[in-house]
Amino acid sequence: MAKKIRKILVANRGEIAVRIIRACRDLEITAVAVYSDCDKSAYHVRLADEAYHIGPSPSSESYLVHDKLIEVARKCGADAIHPGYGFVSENPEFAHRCQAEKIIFIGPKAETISRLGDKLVAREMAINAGLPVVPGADIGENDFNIALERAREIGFPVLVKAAAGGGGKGMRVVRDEESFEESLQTAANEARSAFGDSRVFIEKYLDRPRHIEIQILCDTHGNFLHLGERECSIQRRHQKVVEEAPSPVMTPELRARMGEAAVNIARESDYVGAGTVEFMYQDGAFYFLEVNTRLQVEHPVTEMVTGIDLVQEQIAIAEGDPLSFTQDEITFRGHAIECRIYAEDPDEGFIPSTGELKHYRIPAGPGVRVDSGVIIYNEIPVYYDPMIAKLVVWGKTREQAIERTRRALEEYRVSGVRSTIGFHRVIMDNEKFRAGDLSTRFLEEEYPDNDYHQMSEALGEKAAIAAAIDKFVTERKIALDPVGNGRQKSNWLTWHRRANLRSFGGSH
Amino acid sequence: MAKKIRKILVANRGEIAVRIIRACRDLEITAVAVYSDCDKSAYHVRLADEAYHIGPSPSSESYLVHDKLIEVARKCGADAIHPGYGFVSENPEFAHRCQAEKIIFIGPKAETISRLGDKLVAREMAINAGLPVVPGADIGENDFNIALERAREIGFPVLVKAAAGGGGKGMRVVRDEESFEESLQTAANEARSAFGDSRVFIEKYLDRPRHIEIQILCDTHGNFLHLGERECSIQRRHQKVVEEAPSPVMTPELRARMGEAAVNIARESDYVGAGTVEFMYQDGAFYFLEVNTRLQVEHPVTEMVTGIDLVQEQIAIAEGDPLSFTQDEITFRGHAIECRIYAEDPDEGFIPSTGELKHYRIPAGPGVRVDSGVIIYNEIPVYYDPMIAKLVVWGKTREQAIERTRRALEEYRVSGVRSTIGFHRVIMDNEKFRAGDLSTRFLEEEYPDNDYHQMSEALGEKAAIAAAIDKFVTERKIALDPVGNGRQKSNWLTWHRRANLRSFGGSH
Amino acid sequence: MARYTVTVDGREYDITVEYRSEHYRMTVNGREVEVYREDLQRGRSLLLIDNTSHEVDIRYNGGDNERIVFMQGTDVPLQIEEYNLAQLRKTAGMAAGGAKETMIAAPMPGLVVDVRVAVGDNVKKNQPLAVIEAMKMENILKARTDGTVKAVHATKGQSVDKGDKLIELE
Amino acid sequence: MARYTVTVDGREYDITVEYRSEHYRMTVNGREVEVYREDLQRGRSLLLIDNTSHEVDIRYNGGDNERIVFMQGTDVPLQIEEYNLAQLRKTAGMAAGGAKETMIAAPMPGLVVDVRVAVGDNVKKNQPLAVIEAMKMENILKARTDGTVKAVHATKGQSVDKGDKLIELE
Repeated sequence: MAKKIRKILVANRGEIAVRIIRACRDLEITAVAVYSDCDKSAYHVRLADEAYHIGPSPSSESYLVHDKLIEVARKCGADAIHPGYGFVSENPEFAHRCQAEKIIFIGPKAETISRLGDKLVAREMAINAGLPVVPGADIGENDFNIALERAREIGFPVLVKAAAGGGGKGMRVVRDEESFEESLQTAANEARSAFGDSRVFIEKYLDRPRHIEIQILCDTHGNFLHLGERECSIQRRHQKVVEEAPSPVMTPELRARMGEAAVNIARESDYVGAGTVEFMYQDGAFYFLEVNTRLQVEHPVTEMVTGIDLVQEQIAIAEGDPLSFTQDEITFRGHAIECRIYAEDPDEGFIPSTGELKHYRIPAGPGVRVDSGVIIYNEIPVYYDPMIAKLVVWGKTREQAIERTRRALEEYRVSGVRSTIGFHRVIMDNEKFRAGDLSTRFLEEEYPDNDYHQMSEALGEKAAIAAAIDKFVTERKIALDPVGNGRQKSNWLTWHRRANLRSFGGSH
Repeated sequence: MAKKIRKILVANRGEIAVRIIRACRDLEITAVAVYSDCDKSAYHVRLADEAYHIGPSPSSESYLVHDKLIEVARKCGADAIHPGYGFVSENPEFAHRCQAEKIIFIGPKAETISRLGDKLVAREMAINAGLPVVPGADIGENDFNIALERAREIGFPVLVKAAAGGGGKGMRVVRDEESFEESLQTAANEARSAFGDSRVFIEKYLDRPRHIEIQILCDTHGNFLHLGERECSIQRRHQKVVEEAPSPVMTPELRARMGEAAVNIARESDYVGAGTVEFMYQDGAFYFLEVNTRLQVEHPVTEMVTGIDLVQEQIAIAEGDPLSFTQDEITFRGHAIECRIYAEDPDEGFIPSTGELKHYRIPAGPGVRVDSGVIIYNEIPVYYDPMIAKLVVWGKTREQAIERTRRALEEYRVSGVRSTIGFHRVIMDNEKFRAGDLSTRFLEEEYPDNDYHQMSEALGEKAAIAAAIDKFVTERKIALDPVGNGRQKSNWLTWHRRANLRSFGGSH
Repeated sequence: MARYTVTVDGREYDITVEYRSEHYRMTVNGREVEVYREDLQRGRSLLLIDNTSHEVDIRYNGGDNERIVFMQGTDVPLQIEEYNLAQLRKTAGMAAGGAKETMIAAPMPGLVVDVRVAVGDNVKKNQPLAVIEAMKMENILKARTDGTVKAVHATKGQSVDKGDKLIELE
Repeated sequence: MARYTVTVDGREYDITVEYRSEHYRMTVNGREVEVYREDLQRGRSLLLIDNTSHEVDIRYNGGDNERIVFMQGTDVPLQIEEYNLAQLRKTAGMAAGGAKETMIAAPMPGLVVDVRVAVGDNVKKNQPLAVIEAMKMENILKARTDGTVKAVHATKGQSVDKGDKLIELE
């Protein structure tokens, strides 16, 4: 069944499209980009070998349209489609469609995607495979009394979650019996309007859990491996912000246990390809959360500590190759940290910031990897997720990785739009973060007022000086002959003339 | 004797100054840059915490002037000076001067630099320490008959080398007795004019040697370690062009033997700090060549396979710390390749190319590290070595490292000056290189006519198309109203108007 | 010589600037500072402030007096005024840049999913006023100063373009 | 419609270009090719040539007809001429761009350390003519075409600036 893939359509945009195109290049596979109206000069289009227009800017009219993706794949003769993350990556209909069209879908089987995509089904599978789950229950449709009974058994506070959920939608913490009914109803309504599926279930609420996930790789020959964990506890509104590997709480023994659990559900779900099994971790115990049936945003931290290229492995698995290494051959070296750099304004509640990148310079040097979806003069469009790049940094130790991340953040230059670079600097300086004392409530506990603007007085003073000189220079340039100020003007002109001839530092 | 360094003056420019500043940042040490006239807006100045002007552009009036460097160090309160490579890095007088001024010189003792800098003395030390050397002899001053006798013992061809030499100056291959006297005389003359020292010696000439070097790290507590080898056989006019680690011929057993040899001469020379012991290797045997008493240009390939930050280690050693790992704890993972990217024109005999970098975009992504000395809009000045960056790429295997290097070279954008990017692409595609079949004569054997311009016909055709469209567009723009061609003009204007409104790919 | 009042993070700096042969001589709250400046492309500059090196990017941020200074990986928002005007303003008892902050406009195209205030409400600085959904994210618009709601132009469910006026404070 | 003769690496391409609604319709040695072009900043452009994607940077290289096209990490030097002029030139038996290659100028400031030809010498393409030392490197200037040395302006030991005429061929 092994079939060499020669051409891959990358059904995505931004940094993940760039990432996949790079893997294709490394394997001498032709990479085909698709682009919407506003992405015509995007970086992924420039890097690809071929590029096809697939419609207007809104993703519902371009990157999400199955027919268009399939049409381009047929037209250009692609053997395979790599969906990246988001868009069509976890859509079982699309995976089915590819199968019907005899195009390799680089990901798990449609059936696996479908089953693991339903949180209630996934929870059942996890229980069958012997994974620990948070105490909780499927509470059926509208049966409030049974639900209340279950909630009492579990003990308040409980978490109400949508079966079809994701990204925090349809999720509610219920602290006491009084608010239970109303919360249940609201969550079900939210779930119906967001996912068209009102089923909800309840779980014991953990107050300070860590989010720890296990990367898995499974081939078509019955090999199920895990590549260790990533800690992704630093989240804002259920979106990961900083990820790292290994987790500061990890021990070889715990890793073996969590890895085994991840491999067990992979086996149970007949998993093929790269995937992530997410867990909550608190007080020494871990609980199954969900399986993401695709490449994760944060996959590079695993690549850096294991030395394994996950996208290349996905492609090899899709070609039908057996994995080229065993569980014992996977080793971990050093520490890697990823910062998701967004075009958002941390001073204004992380509102997305759109516009042209008037200046853009990525950091570099020892330990630094930048997976950027943009280059200088690109526009950040309004239509998609505003992530502009992932800064991924490796160090021999966690401390070195943090220091190098700080350095790289300081080197980063983004102007034209606001970015979360300064926000990440604040996190890198946070004492609890540096001590590895993390939980998913880290940000709300440490920054209850959402105030990430912890500027040093020294920096403030220098910024004041910079602004004063800028105003001085600008106004002198505009007022070329200010009334009654001839001397100053001539000095200024002299300066300009001499600046071309003499040294910057002068003769001091 | 341990003394925490708080501020380091970086007595260099370009990529190595940037490299050292990054290490300072990672250690929370204040980094001080120095700059000549033409470097006032150079990248190393922008990245440093402080920056001081030290004179006119020629290095003899700035970066090489001991008094100026010391003056800045005193003025800014630097505890230490890092010399990088080149400039004052291997100057024993400067190391002495620092000692006298109670400023830490980050490098070996002046005495060590001095002795190892003399090739004849170094050769003696190597023999004393039991290292294999190429059969050869010190032939004294002008004693031609003794020299000829020695040359006959060794057997022609022989290599005549300057005792004070470097970079191929005062070096001559002598193939037979007839040309021996003249060659000896010429070499001595060249050596006198280049180094003010006419002493030469002769060595057996190896016809297809590899250049393999061992990285050493030695602390002030008597620990002498090696960090494995780098293969630097791909050279042009005795300048390294591509370096890699590990060497394709290396075995753990050979590495242990070469490493032991390197550590032995380090011990013999009372070595402190980072250094490199260079060897020639041919037919299973290796021969001592010389010791470079400084950080090497190609140090990042060792950093990538060992995970050890050599500049941070240099600083820790200078602070008096013992090395934090043992020989057994040094492990090697994967393969790293470095390409030295120069502003040179490979089509014109590698003539340096100066001017403004009108566009500059570094590659990124998995495995890619760029140590660049420049950023967009910088000038490549005429005064210094025209290296603009080092592209260093890691892969799990040598093959993956080569493929990723190719990909990174294709992503690199340099315009405004010519560069050696295309030249490196040719090397990455070379079958002998890919097979690891290397020697220092690789380039002259593979490209005897210096013709690195191996363009595919497909690329040539696409370049022709690009040039034709460019000429078409440019001429239509200039001739806004070409006589008798009103229709074409109006079409063109329509296009411009519509381009703002409609999609790039149109409705196809 | 020019004299400015700069307000950063609630701290006020009294700064004078004078141009002397190839460099700027400044005082910052009375302390002398020497600055060399090198113009870089596209509005950026390189400053040596008492020999410390800074690459700086300055852009306008709303009103005439508002700037964002990007340096050391950090966006620093600040207000800068002519010293004399700042003195007048202070005599009048106003906060720096206060007059500019009363109009809340849509920072991006999107859908108004919630309006949390009504005309006449008293609001505190940072109080949520409205929520806009864009890029699949809900974005909360907050009051930049204390004040009273003078007008509400936004309604729940409405599509807005970047720059549309949503809420006016006074 | 425009028609050009482009010479790359000794190969000749006969290219026609025509602008049609939003794209370029071309023929390359008779074969039809469809190209979309997107202008990028500072003289660069993005081309989709039959849907293959190329970021391209084009600059002048000496004479009017000389270009260097940078694409796929490679500098491609080429000559481009109007088709009619190229035909005339070929009738006259001249090589593409030949007339531009006879003056050897210093490509950089430096020191002339060797002059290897004299007036009247016949030289072959790529034959070394002179050596300039700059940036501590010796750089060999070679003949770009076969020819005869018409004049030698450089002398050994002389300092030269960029662009100084050194040797003329004919």
